[in-house]
Amino acid sequence: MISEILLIILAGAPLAGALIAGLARKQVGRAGAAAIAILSVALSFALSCVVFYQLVWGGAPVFNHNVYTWLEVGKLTIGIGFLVDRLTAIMLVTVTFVSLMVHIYTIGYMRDDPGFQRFFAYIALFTFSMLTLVIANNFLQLFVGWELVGLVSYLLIGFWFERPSANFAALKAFIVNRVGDMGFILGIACVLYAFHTLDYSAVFAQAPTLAGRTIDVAGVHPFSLATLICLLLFVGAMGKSAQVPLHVWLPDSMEGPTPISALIHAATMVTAGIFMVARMSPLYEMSPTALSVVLIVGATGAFFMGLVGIVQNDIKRVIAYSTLSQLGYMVAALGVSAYAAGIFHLMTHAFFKALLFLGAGSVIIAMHHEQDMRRMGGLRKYMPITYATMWVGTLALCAAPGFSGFFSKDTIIDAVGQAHIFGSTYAYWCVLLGVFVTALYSFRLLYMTFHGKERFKVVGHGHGRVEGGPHTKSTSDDPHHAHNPGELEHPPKESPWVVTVPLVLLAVPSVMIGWVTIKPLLYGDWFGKSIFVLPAHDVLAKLGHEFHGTLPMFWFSFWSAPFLIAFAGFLVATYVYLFNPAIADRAARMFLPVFKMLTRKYWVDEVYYNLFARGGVKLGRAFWKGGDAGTFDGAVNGAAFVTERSSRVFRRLQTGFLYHYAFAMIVGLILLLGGLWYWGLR
Amino acid sequence: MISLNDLLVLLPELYLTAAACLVLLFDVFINDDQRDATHWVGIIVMLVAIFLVIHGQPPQTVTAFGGMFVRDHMAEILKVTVLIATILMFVMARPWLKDRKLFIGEFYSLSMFSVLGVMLLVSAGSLITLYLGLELFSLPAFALVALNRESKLSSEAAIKFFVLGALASGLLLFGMSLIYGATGTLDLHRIFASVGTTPHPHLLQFGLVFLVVGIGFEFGAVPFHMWLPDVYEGAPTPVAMYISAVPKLAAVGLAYRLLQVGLGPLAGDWHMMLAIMAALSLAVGNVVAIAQANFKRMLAYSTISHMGFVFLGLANPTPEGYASALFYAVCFALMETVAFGVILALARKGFECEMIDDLKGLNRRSPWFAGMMAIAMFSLAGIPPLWGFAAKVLVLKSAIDGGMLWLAIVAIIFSIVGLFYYLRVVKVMYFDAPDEAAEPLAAKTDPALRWLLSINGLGLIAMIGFSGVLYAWCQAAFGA
Amino acid sequence: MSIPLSWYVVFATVLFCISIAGIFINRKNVIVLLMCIELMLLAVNTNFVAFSRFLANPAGQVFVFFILTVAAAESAIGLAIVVLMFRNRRTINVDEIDTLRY
Amino acid sequence: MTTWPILSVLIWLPCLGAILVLLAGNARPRLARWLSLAFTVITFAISLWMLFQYHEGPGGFQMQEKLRWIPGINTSYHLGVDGIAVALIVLTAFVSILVVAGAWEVIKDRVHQYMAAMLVLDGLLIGVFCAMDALLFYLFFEAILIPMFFLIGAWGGPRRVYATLKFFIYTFFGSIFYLIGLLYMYHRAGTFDLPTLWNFPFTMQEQSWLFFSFLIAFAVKTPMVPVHTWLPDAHVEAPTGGSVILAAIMLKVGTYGFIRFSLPILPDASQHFAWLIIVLSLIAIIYIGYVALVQPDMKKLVAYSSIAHMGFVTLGMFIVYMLARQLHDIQMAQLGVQGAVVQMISHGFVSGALFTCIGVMYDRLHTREISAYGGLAKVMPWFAAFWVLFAMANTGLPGTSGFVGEFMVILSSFTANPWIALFAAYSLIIGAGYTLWLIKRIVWGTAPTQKAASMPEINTREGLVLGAFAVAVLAMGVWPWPLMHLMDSSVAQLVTHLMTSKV
Repeated sequence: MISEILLIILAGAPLAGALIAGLARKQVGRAGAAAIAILSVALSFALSCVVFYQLVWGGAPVFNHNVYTWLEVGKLTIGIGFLVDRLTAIMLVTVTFVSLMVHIYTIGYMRDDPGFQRFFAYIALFTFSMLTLVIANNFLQLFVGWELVGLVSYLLIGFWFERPSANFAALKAFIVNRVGDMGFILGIACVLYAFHTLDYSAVFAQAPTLAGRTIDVAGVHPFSLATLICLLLFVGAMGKSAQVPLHVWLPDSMEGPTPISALIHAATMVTAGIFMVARMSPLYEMSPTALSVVLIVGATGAFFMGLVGIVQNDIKRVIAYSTLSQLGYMVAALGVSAYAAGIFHLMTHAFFKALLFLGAGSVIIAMHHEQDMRRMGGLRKYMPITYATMWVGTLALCAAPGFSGFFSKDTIIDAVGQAHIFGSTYAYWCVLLGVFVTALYSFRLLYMTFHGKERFKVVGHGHGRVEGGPHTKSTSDDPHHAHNPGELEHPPKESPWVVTVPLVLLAVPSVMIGWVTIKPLLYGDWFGKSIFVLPAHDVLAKLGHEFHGTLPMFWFSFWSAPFLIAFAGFLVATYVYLFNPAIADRAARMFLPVFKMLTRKYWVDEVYYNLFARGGVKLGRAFWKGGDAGTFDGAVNGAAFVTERSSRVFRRLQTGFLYHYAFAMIVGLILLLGGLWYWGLR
Repeated sequence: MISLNDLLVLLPELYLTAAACLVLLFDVFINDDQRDATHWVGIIVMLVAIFLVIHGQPPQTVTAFGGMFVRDHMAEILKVTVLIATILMFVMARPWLKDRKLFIGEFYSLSMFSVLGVMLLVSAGSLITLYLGLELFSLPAFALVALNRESKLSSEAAIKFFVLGALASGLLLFGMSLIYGATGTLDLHRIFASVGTTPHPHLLQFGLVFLVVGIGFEFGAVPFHMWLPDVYEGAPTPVAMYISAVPKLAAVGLAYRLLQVGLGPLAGDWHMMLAIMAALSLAVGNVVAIAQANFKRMLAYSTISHMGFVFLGLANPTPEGYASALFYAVCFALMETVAFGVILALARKGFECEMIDDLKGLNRRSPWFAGMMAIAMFSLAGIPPLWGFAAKVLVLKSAIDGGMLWLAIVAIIFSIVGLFYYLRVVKVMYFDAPDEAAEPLAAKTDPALRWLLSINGLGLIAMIGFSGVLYAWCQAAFGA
Repeated sequence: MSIPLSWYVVFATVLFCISIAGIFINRKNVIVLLMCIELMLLAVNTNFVAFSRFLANPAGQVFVFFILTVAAAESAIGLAIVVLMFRNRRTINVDEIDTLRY
Repeated sequence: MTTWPILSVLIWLPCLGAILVLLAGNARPRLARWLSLAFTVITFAISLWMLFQYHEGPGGFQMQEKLRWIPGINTSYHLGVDGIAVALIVLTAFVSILVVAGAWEVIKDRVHQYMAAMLVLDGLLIGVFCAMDALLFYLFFEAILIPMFFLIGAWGGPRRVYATLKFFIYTFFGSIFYLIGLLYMYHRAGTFDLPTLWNFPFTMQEQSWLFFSFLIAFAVKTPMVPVHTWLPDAHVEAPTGGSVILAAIMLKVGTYGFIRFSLPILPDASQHFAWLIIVLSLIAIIYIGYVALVQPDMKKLVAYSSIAHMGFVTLGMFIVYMLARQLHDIQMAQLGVQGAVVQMISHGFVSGALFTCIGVMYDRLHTREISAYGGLAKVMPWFAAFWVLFAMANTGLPGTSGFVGEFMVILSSFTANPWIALFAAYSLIIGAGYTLWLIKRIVWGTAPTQKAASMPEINTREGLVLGAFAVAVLAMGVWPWPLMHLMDSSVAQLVTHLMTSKV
């Protein structure tokens, strides 16, 4: 059975690891810190597997129990507790597994970094936060985890805190996430308003009562309560899962070390939003409007963010944009009530995207922290394992039949195709064309990195700079370079086993996982009560009728639209980037406006920066100088000044002459007499 | 006919008269280096007077000489306070006088006669005794102001004080004559009785105005305040201390006797006049004080503003009103003694510590006196937990009860202005660095002075706790 | 035929006004101030006497005696101060007594 | 119930300590330090004892003491505490210890006077929270100014005189109208005893006038926009300890006044003018947030953020009426008041900690200019960790105390009106904006100067002080339940009292 203590250990182990690795640095030392962190995460991975087993085959009931009371006001109590059902379980396993891989990988990647221990402390802490988020049984705890992962993400993006760009990216990420969180907390408040409780089970139980309930938001016309809740919560999801228009922080988050990009900004944290919406399915099902919004937002991201990926040259940024587009797919799935599909893609994506990132990281190590693909090429002969695994990841990402991505993504596309809610047509085209784009940028990355001629040259040990460490981390926008661009001190070589083993371990599920899980996950009633879909919206059920096992799906896919489009993308990429690179530049020149638009990411960053960052500072100055210093303080000091002056004036009345004094008295006398005569006489 | 118990009722005054004359004589027969004897004798005389006043006090009001002399609780409280203030002055003045070769017997006898005048004044039952008390108080005061014969300023202050004082008493007398004409009697109670029946009400009201002017002068309320700053600045510091404390107490008695006991039925007329004078005093006093560089002069203006507060109490012609006014006057007198006491303690031969800047960095030179001065300043500003706060609350309360909310608001608004110059003194003492020239002082001060000053200063804190008791007395004094 | 009370009162008031006017109009000599003060007291005395006569009440006349006495003492003190001042500043000119001001 | 007058002891013991410390004199600073530390610790111990003596269940006012003070005007020395007061008293005693410890060797000049002032403040502040007599409350309320005046003026920065005079006169300006209000209440009700006043039926018009006379005082103390400008100046010039006390405790006095006076005595006027307070609070949250964003001076920045956070307190207190009276949602009303009080306590810890941090930096570089610092994470890693923690608490990150109050207030205000909640929740963004931008500039990055790069790491004493703050912040964030349980019944009683109209 699943016991409370087991779950506490499951969630607490990484926290303990983090605290030890972070606070007891001196005592445990570098190796010790790594060991502790890894062990703690391994422990919670093992426990997660136990929980998973218990739920799926052990026939354990859903575990829902409060550990302690966090808030108590009158009759309202909010606790910290655990809700473990199959949805949670699958998240637990995915999170802890990827996290474990990344931990191991980190040993190699951060080998020479002075912040080694701090890094382990952070990622262990992240694992803890993610687990609190996943196993929450009420909105408060969800929000707690939600914000904590944001905090760790902030700390890790700014991990190399001496790099201005990293600090900027970290700040940006946190603020943008806060925009989402603002919506999220309002959503929670709305839930409390609607149900007078924040407990999942209680809320979901009452969810049907939402039908027809309205709230005066604008004060003029009533607004559907369900829609309001769902939209507000979704704003949170948009922030965390980097949906348009709150996506701007994710590409910049690549300033963080690569393992982080893999763990937080590809596999786990960014998928929190998807998890949340799936978790809230009972609420979302009450509001078609909200679902349409979700669908459109997701689909938009899926296509347009992918486009940007095509023109990026920083290897990590390409993958970042592909992450944006994949998140778009998941959200689109949610939009058409195919929550299971969304979660399914979340899981597969977690594996292959982590794989891709770690692969990219491996490349970056080999290139001595050079991330610009224009200075790579032809690496396949230097690092075969990385090369192979990257192929696997790419194929999975492009939904090549048989690979995990194929199952999840094609399902999503079909599901969107089946949907009949507002915006589904637009969404269908987006996700469909997205496939082409995906193939295009994925293979572009592959070719530019591993194929073609080497665009770097190896110079002797000219510069005595040590590798690794924050000083030699260099990106295209990083001022202090270790060496001139495109020059290496010695030829790139395959990364150590701590790096490659995780790659291989991740490659396996990237290939396999689809075959084994699609049927139960999507078409069996695997999630049970944890995901609720109205029969009217249940597109997966429709697909379920056409689904006759994985092999048929595999065969049929070769004639399906998605595959053909993807194949087209593959061909184009191959031709352009492998055989005839010149075309790319010519195309760029030909469609200059489009090209410019893509390289500048639709100018969203510029607009936000000038509007909110700069504008905010300007506004603040105006308020400060004009409002505080000018008006309020001006009034105060002005009053003081006037008093001072009048004092100087009135003291002159005391002339010092006797007759004036006497005169004053007489005047006073006369005034009193006059006053008496005027008022008093009767 | 004069009976013996008439004299008994009058005992403290009679005793003080005799004692004053004896001290005068006694002083003639000793030479200068024995003058301390006069000093201590004077103090003992005062203490005995206090004893007589309190001990002989009958439970209820008694009168003597056909009602010309009244002995009631209000008179008792005022007399005791005046005597205490005078003792404080004696003790604190001694080193100062010595330094300036002014340590002479006249100082003591004059003060005693002046105090005698106050005692007579506050328990006057008829216009005659009232007038005599007033003059008996002020004539020695004129002389005291001119005590320092070498000083130009003193003589100037004296002449101004004298002329204006004479003018004021003249106006008062004129008012009295009119009232006498209107009512045909000099006895305050009879006046009270016959106000309603007088054939010439207008004559009465005119007289009232003149009386109010006279009272206003005694208080130093605007616009009859002009003498106050000059006298404070010009007079010898101990005398300034006396002038700041005693006349105000006398004036409360004067006001009560004339306005309530005598012309109570006309309250409708005079309480408005007092209110106007109160507002003016608060405004002028507080505002002008800000610009002052001379500490004594600043205190003078602050006194003017405080008289405004006293009027706040008087302007509510009920026992509570008079009680609060009396409370305020007593409290104020004892706050002033502290403020002046510190000045006296710091003054040296050839160094009148009377400019505000003379107090620079006092905290570093003698923290104790700085503390005392700070207490006095905060108390004058009416900041809790100091005595001045209780007094302020009481007068404001009685003003509000008297339906004079507007006056209360005027008062507090100007008390905000007033806060500024009190704080400036504290600032100079605590936040400014002392001048190199200034030597540490605490060592050389006269122990008696230091002790009395300390008791007086700490009393300002302690009294917040005993305000209830004192206020109960004051209420009893007016039969509330 | 006798003079009515009002005449006395008006007369006294006029005297009084003159004396007051003298106090704040005169800018020359302090002695004049003393005289004005005396005059003022005399005006008051006139009042008292007149009233006491017409009210057939002796108290007013008693008061007058006191006032006269006090007036004497007052002028004595006043003159003393004037002398003192003359000793100190060699002048008793009212115009020049403005060291203490503001 | 205790047999001995525990509250009086709490008030007067520190004052006694102050006298002893003064007697220790300028010559013996060590003695002064240890004495004051001892007295603050004892006071804290007694306050804990009081905490355990207090019975949450019944709530209400306990450990009452009553002595005659000025019978003539029917005012008495009446003390008593309810859950809210208990919490605030413990907070006061706790912070006082840290302040004394924080000033240990930082204050070198006139140590005895500094410590004495601190002790007096400690006692008077506790007095404010104990007073159950209006005039007594006013006495403590205003007496606080005197020691604070000296603290800022004597140990402050270059413009200290301006700052301290401004602080004193500004606050006095507010409280004097409040005094008139009190006297008017006496004029009507004939007593200063709070329980009587709470139930005295003032007419609507009276309530309105009284409401504003109180509002001036409490708004200045809190401080609320637009009468807040004294605070940044006072903070910038005050010594570290002064800032800590000022931010952590003294600001709470104003909002506590709302709880004790405006809300229960003038429920109808408060309801009628609630919109005004709510608007001002929202302005404080947003407008001040933007002002804080651009401050070049760390202390000013934190001072402004304090104003913004106090906006939540006033907001939580005054949405009560919409909830309790218009929507009849007692639950949410309680949530709002609770949130307000929790926010008071939490802000006490957080702002205190932040000012201590700034003080630590000031001791090393003697400037508060943000631009003078940078790269703390490399120079003083432990200190940087504290900085980040408290900054996160300031932005209201879950798991820290800063989150709890804001969360509760936002939740309850949504029920009152979604728009209010929207504007309040904006502080999630702007708060993160100014705090993390500060962090970005001073903790991350690289040290601008050699001096900034060679600052010594915090010593044990500083570590302990900051650690104590950190423990408080985290404990309250992770498990706020005990605090809420302590106040629950008192808040419930307050809300039920507010439900009934007086007119």
